[in-house]
Amino acid sequence: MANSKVTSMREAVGSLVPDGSVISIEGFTHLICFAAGHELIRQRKQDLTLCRLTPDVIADQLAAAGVISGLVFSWLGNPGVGSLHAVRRRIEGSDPRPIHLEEYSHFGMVARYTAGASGLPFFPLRSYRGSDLPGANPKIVTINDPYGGEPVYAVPPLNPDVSIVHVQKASAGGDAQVWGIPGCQKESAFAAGRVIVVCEEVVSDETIRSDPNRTLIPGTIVDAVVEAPGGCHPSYAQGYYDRDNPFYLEWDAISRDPDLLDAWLDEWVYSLKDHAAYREKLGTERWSALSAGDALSDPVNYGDYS
Amino acid sequence: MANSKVTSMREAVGSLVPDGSVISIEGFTHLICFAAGHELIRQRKQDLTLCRLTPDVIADQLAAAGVISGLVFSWLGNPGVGSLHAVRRRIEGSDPRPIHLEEYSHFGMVARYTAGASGLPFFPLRSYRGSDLPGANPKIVTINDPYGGEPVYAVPPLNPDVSIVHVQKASAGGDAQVWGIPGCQKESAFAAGRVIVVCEEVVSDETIRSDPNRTLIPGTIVDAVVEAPGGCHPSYAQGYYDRDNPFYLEWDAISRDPDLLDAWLDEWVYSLKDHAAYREKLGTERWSALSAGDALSDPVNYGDYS
Amino acid sequence: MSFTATEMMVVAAARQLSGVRNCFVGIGIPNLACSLAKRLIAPDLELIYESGVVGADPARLPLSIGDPSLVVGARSVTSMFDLFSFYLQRGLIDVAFLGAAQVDRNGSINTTVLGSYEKPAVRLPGSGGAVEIALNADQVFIIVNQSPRTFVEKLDFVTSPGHIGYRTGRGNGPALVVTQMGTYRFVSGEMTLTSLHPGVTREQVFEATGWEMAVDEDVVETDPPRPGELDALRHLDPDRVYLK
Amino acid sequence: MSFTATEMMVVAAARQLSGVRNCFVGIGIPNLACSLAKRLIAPDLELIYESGVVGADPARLPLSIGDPSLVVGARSVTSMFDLFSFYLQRGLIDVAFLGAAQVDRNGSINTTVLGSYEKPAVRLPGSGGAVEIALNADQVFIIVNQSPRTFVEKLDFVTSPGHIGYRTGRGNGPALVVTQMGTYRFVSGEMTLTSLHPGVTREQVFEATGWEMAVDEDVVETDPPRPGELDALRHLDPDRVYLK
Repeated sequence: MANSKVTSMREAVGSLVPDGSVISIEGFTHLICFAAGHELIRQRKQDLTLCRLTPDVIADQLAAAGVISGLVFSWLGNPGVGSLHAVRRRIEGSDPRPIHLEEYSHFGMVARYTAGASGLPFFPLRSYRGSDLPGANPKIVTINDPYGGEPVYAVPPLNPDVSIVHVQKASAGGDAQVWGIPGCQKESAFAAGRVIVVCEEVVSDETIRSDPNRTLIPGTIVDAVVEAPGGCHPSYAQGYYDRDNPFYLEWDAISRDPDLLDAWLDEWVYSLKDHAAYREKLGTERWSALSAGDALSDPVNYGDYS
Repeated sequence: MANSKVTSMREAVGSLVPDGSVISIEGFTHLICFAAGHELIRQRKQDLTLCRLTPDVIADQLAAAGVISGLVFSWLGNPGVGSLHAVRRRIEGSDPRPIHLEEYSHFGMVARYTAGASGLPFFPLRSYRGSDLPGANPKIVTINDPYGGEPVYAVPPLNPDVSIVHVQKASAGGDAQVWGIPGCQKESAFAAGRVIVVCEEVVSDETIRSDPNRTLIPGTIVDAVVEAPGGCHPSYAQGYYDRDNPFYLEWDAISRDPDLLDAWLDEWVYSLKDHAAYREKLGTERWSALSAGDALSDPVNYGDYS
Repeated sequence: MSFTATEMMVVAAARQLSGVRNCFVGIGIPNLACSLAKRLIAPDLELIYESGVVGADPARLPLSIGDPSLVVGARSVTSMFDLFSFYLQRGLIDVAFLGAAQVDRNGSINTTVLGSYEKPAVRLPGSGGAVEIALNADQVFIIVNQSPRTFVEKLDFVTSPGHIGYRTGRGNGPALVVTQMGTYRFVSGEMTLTSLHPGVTREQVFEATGWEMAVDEDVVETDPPRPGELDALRHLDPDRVYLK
Repeated sequence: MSFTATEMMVVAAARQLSGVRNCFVGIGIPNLACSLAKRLIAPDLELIYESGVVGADPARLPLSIGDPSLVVGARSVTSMFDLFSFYLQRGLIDVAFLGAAQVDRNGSINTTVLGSYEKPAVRLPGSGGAVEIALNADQVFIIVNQSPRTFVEKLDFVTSPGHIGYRTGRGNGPALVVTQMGTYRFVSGEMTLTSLHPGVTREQVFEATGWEMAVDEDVVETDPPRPGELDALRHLDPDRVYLK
């Protein structure tokens, strides 16, 4: 079928994410591609703008490592725990240097990706009226209802240079299937100029094509496929492993102390050659504590119409 | 789980579709609910407006039976065959009476449902510039880009009183799963004031909940569930039966002659008490010619996180 | 049977969900309140999460709004575009829970910054979905710990508007506030004390409020949690993750 | 090896797909042309249907754009919203095929009515997706049977605009017209004869055109279908459903 796009994370990130790029790494609590985030740090990328609804621990790590100089976002924190201390140091104290913020709401961000993915110059939404957000971000504007109703708000398209999307299964050609929480992985991929698909496992075309409705992103728009099992840790991949909630708690203490954070980056990113080494370093005990049991979907019949 | 909404087609159509209603029966070549169309005819409904991207044989039957007085549509014909002669007689000759047309393009119709399903006062699209369609339909308007780009077009929300949606599997509570071509079944359902789900088979909550990403329409918005196996004939249900292409060819001759058409309605609709009788009358030979073989989707693992 | 202030908050919130169908749930106390109500008084309550999960039936206490246990056995799991478009903007959400770092007398909420936006003393998480929830859910329930720092005369930043008149959304705005001290409703747009939790005095409420709190003439004492409520609640959070 | 005018049309269209990636396919002749090209000269050609099927690989001749055989084994099957938004409007479609009841010298197309819109002599199907396809696909290939009734000086109704200047779409408009008589390209927006099928004369083309057809100075004779092309084509439509 399609020619293989399978490559290493080093090669994909190295060749497709030049310094200064605007990138999106989505995944709403689910399928957050830490493996790509760590490779961006390892390659000491500079001046990236990260588009992401929920910059969480991955953003704290990228901010601390000096990889990102800007955030386009709607919720900033360590979910269920508290703050991103490295990001807050940069915002509140320009420590070690400032970080540029472009702030929306969740639906504002989703609407921006959707406009970008749809070739639309704007996307309308029922939000923002009475909020101080439009005052803080002039890109959030009002738009008249051409049918004479009250005005609504609009946001502009968001078209990242590169979108890095973690999925459960992908073919060598880049057809990507996701189940569980899809977030806005699809919209961020179609909106992007280039797409890197990172998957838990590369599967055959036959597996993908046995259930074409499950394909969230077609290889048609994919530039590289990277197999990185466990690549979402400490977030999770539905059916593959659980969210490592203790890690999010541990991160709070690490992130509060710049020295601890630098030491963590040295131990867990810079000194490891790739994500396979990170996975191994985490150890079988931690992974078995995160293992997901089995709950298979009932198959459906597409029929044989040959 | 949810209380059962399962009822008969007679009851669902009788209680939820008063004369004068604006209804949608979608399904793009796939999952066209002829069973509901025939029940509307059998109950001699009056003055309905049918919203449907592709009014095809079902619209010809509803037009000939005098059930519909208007169409909101984007493509009007007998796919792969030619014309809808009963509809054309009403348009070209007001024979036996005129029919009101409100005409869009496919994406214009999809955008109307999407606006209606999203509580938006309009939906923007890149279409219509240079076409005579906006001149023929004043509801298609231009809208300025608030960011200063060139204007695009917009269409208003479409919110049918009732949407009748055929699906493959539904639970008694109305959770509906579809695979194969989804068309705009989801958008038309969320846009509607009331929703009738017609399914090939009622399945257990467990089957639905084993694959929640497959649920196209949640019982949350469903008013009635009708089990009508074979209810899409002569269109098809992916994995259940094939499209009856010979019927579409036969229909051309029937539809050209008002007397033949009336005789067909008598024989296949009025004189049958329900769709089960229609299914039986078609006969095992015809059904076996339409039988779909097996091609099962590979299951996916949602994991056990208890 | 003794109980904590947090347990009282959860129970007080849960009781307000009787008869509610579609509820937009947040993690923590709102999740506990909804789960408790579903078990005791609102079996048809539909738990909907901004992560895209509809009709969740979690087998364990979810620790995030995207917890994998919310997905398994759910009625439907959808994209965020569909959830915010077809559920929230469409007007399907009857009740939505919001938290707050600051809340004012009109139920407007700040979750963005303390201090100025450009140079904040404390950078808070921001809106998330809160602003569209506040404008589109039929009713908003606010769960917040009450103190002079949270109940303020003037917000540092209006993230999600309360009863400040005309809005593009289709919702009716804040309907209820539950704190560790009492419950409040809105009378012509102004937060009004309607019940005091056991052992709490009006004076304590006034001291914990940054403006002159209105008091309903029929203000009552909140019924303390009943044993059945406490048992069910503690069963939902056996490790007392949220029931601190 | 003898061949029909329809076979010549299909082969002439298929040859133009060399190097093309994403093709928006119609049923009938366009489907045959794309399937033929995929087998012979464009193995990476991606067949995309407005029904939402992406990367189809049908095991039989599809008789509708929603044929179930298009779905089985496809790369992706998606909603019409996603297809028109994320593929067509996004600008992913390299070539799209359109048919026509009437076409004019600029490649504008009428598929709506013959006669007036309000009181048509003949009501045609209408746009379907044609108007957005015409405006958003990078190139449009028009397949039509040529006669004075179809090649007209003035359309009764402009359903899908051709080269009439500025458009909201991102496409470049009609690039090619293939009829049973010849193939045409657009020179500064005007349809221009570039090749005559075997046995067809310029005079016959002029008689079959409702305006004064421009002729390319390098007009050639179309290469007749090669045996390999005809064998593959007839294998695709063994019952000659479309190869009448």
